[in-house]
Amino acid sequence: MDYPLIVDIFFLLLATLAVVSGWRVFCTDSMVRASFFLLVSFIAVGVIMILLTAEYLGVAMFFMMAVEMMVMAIFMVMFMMNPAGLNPMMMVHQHKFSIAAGVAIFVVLGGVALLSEFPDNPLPADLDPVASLGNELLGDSMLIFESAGIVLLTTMIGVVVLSSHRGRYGAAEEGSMPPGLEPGGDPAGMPEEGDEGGHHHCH
Amino acid sequence: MTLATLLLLAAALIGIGFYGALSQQSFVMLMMGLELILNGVMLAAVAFWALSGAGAPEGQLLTIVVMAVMAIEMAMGFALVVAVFRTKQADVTEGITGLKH
Amino acid sequence: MIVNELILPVILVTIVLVVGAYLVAVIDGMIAAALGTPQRGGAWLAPLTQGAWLLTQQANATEAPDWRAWRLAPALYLALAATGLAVVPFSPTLIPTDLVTSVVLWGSVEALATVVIFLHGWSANTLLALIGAYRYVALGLSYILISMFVLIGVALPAESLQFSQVVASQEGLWNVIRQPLGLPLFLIVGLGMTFWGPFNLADSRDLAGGTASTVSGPSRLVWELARAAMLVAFSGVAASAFLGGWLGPWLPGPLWVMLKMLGVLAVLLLLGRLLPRVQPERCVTLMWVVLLPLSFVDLIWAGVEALL
Amino acid sequence: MAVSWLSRLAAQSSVPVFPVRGIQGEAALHRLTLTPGVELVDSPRHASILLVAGGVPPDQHDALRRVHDQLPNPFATLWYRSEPLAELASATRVDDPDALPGTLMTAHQELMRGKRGSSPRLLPDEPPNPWEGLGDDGHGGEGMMGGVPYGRPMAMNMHDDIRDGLTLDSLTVTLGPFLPMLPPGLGAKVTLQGDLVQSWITQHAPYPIALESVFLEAREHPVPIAELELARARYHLQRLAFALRLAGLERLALESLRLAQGLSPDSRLEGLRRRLTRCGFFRLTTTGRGWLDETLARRVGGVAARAAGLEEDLRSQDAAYGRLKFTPVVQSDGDTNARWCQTLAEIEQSLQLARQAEREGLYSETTEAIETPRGPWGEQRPGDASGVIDDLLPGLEWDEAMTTLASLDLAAVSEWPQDVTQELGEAPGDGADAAEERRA
Amino acid sequence: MELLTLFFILLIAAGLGLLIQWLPLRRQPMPTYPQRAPFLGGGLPETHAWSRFHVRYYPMTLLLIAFEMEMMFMYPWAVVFVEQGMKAVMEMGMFLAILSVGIVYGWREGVFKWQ
Repeated sequence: MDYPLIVDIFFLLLATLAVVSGWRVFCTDSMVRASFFLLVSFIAVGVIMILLTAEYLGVAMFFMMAVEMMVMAIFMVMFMMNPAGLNPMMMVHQHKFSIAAGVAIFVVLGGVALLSEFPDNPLPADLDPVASLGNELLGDSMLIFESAGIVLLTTMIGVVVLSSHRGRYGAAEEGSMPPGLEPGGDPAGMPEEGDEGGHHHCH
Repeated sequence: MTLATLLLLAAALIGIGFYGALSQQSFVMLMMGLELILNGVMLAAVAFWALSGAGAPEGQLLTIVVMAVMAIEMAMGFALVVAVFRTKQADVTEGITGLKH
Repeated sequence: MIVNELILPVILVTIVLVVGAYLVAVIDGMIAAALGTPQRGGAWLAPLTQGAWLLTQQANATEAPDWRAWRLAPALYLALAATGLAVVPFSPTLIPTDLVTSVVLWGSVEALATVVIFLHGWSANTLLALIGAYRYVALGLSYILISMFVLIGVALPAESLQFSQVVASQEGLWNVIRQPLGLPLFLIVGLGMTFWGPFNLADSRDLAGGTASTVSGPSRLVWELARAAMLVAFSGVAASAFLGGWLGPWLPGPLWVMLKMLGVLAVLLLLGRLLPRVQPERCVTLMWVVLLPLSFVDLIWAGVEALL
Repeated sequence: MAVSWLSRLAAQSSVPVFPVRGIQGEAALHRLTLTPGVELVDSPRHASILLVAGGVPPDQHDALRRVHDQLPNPFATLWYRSEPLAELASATRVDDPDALPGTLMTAHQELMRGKRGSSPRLLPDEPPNPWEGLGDDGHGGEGMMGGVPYGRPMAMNMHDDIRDGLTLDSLTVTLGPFLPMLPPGLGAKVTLQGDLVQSWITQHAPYPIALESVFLEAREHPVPIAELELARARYHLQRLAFALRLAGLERLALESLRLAQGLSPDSRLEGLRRRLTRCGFFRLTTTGRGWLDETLARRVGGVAARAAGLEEDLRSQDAAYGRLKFTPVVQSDGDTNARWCQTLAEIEQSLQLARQAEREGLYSETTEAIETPRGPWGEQRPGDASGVIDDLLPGLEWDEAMTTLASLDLAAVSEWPQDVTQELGEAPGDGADAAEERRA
Repeated sequence: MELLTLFFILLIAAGLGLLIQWLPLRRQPMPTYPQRAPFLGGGLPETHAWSRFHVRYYPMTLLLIAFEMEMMFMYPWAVVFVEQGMKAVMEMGMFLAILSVGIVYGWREGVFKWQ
């Protein structure tokens, strides 16, 4: 399938952007910058997807990754020493080996990409990618769709159990307290369970 | 923009991702590497779908599934980091390996 | 062809963005005056003099800011507002960016806005701005789901994720009547996106201006401009998703869109002046426990209505 | 050319003023809030004029210098009933409240037109700590967390977290005494983890507040109860206005101030109260946090005590109030919400007492013990109670802490009365204001 | 074509935003250190504000990622909703049920509270 020249130019720019920002992720000191460099890399790939007429996936990539990288940034800052990179630092191990492994993988995969013959079957012109995806989700791949829902529910519960210290079954060593305190009982301002809407107004 | 160049870009992203995943000491940075690998995988899947698979819907589906894997990996990963940090006050990969024993 | 598809839309979006942002300031000033804020000079001149003052003021710095991110954040917020406005169809033919998935693109603008606002507060490296940034993220990550449900609701009868189709599907009856819960929920999203009025968690008074507390001069001008521009973009999207966009008798399509945008803007600005700031923790609970289930109801309503 | 055109336009903008609230400067600021063309801003970066309203004790001059230097160029300073800093001896000083808005506007215009130079920087241009070129990386120290990059040390985890088990970095800062959301003069050393207050150590008590002279006269001889009660209502309305402004309810804050300004026995609070309830102030903004137990509530006294259920009001000892069938209103919860409910109830009660007392021409009878709006004045004046917040604020989120602080009245009562001329003088902008409104 | 339009619009808006900031700043000297100090009402910070910031709502963000993923499936579903009829309605029921269970569970565990 042939693309007009302008598409090729944009592809080249975006590819450079994706690779450079992907690489910058691992050589910037600021964790926030690192997360958002990764976001830029994702956005560049998303635009390439749109150029490939995968309009839904490309745009979905934006919002998925914007949210994920926002969360990523939050957690990076939370758990990394020196999160803003005020002091220069290098937190790597097996550096040489990793570089070699990275290059090797690139060479192997790149070689496969260049050398092997793939069938040339471009998209049918009348295909509506979004509708075709929707029909697939409700048709043949219903099972994947359904199981994804269940898996995600499990994830939600797992995430809550793991991360929230206020679970019903035991809690972290410090700062934990059983739910259901009497309202207004704690001057330290510990959150109370179920104090929604139960507020006193004056009339 | 041909299939070969697209796959080359995907390979580059995967390569960088592998470098990151192997070299970073911190667990959260390691996850960045994984994300970058999956980024490359998604690009390759879409490229195949658009240029080689004649628009078979499975191509798009594969991308969505990869994205879902990514989201689950991230959510569970961070939840684990929180849990580990709570007990050990540490965030590096060694901390996680300690948890297994 | 180039003129019709490229130059005209670009000029249109730029003008609507700038004039719209100015009108936001004017309308807000008028509403404030009507509600009793003492004002000197006309509401029409006030935004211009304020802008001129900001341009002459020195731009502040902090001890060790993330310079690039700090200067980039307001510009990117403005760019996001422009993207948001670009998906608004002004008439069946005059659509700056008629992407097949423009509804999803607007969703991404919302998600990216959170990133940019966070960046604005984070990169200043001062306490109050930092608290504002983090507090905003709590809000930003809460409203996004509501917005998605509400917009999927309008996509159901249109059988498309394209705003032009969404508008076309309202030929018989506007979505604001067909899905009565949709617009109120969406307006809340709009207030959240621009941290306006009750959802001003980022730049609030109790943080001495929050993310904007350390910026001054031209940077602050761009930030406030972008905020107003985002309100304009939002009102454009609300007008096409719920108020039938270009549809309407007598007047030409683009004029109808702009009138409806003005209406949405006036409502938003009035709400912003009438409601108190919501306490952050309560805000998150409100979003997830009250408004999100309401948006489920909206979606079910829209689904049943679309099938009947 | 273009620049001069720009500055001419800028000169016409409303005057952005950052107020430093000194001793007894509040009254002037209340009037400025109602003056058209003056905008009181929250951050010095958003201002072109630094207005020091009221005196600043010498030990806080350093803090004042720091705030002074944080305004971006060009800016001017204006001293209202306050002695300018020694370095700024030539700075403009105003003592007449009526001249204040005009002087502010002239200063802003002159500044924009270039007729007045920017105020000089007072502090030396030096980083907080020397750092450049020191240490391994030239960042002032060794290791990842060491040193003073850009002149300041890095944040570390110093305190265990008080809510969940994650101990992350805590930030320790000194706040105030001129932070706009704190009571004037309150300074504290605060440790935060995230947006949660971990510890709060009050370092400077808030400035003593000056009551209206009628309260001081009531200590000496009987005064008309109507006057006393109106002054009380006015005091509470002004406090309410501050909290409403903090909550982003500019409109109701102004309404409250206007009500205070034109207060008479015939004034009614119902409209304001209805609007407050309808807009959700009690549901969305104030919280059930900031709870005072009996001992703490007694230490604060006044509204806070009665909001916590203590039926303590010296007015019930006065026979004249007895004739008005006065019984104190109380709430039971003692939290932020209850304090505002109590404040509203007391304003209403005061207005009602004022109406009755005016009709019957009653004078207060007891002079040994009077109830000031701040609290009971028996043997001694209500004293500073800011120590209470050291126990109260830890564990609260920043917004909750600020809302709680606004609901508490902690300052001591000054021995001097408020300046009378200032309070009774006509607001300069009132007539012009209405005309402007009509035009807009 | 619409992408090109979008690109130009983006370019103009971002360029405008940067230009307004950059033009007046060219000649401006760096503000003094005291001016650059964080505003704390005359107080001073002991350290940089950048730190391991204790985010109090982190379980909510993780819950959101899972939710967001579900939304990913919802968009294509919306396009074929009318076409598929009852099947799509059942799908919607399942989705909303899962999400509601997630919300209710999260609420019970206090996920939406500041930790």
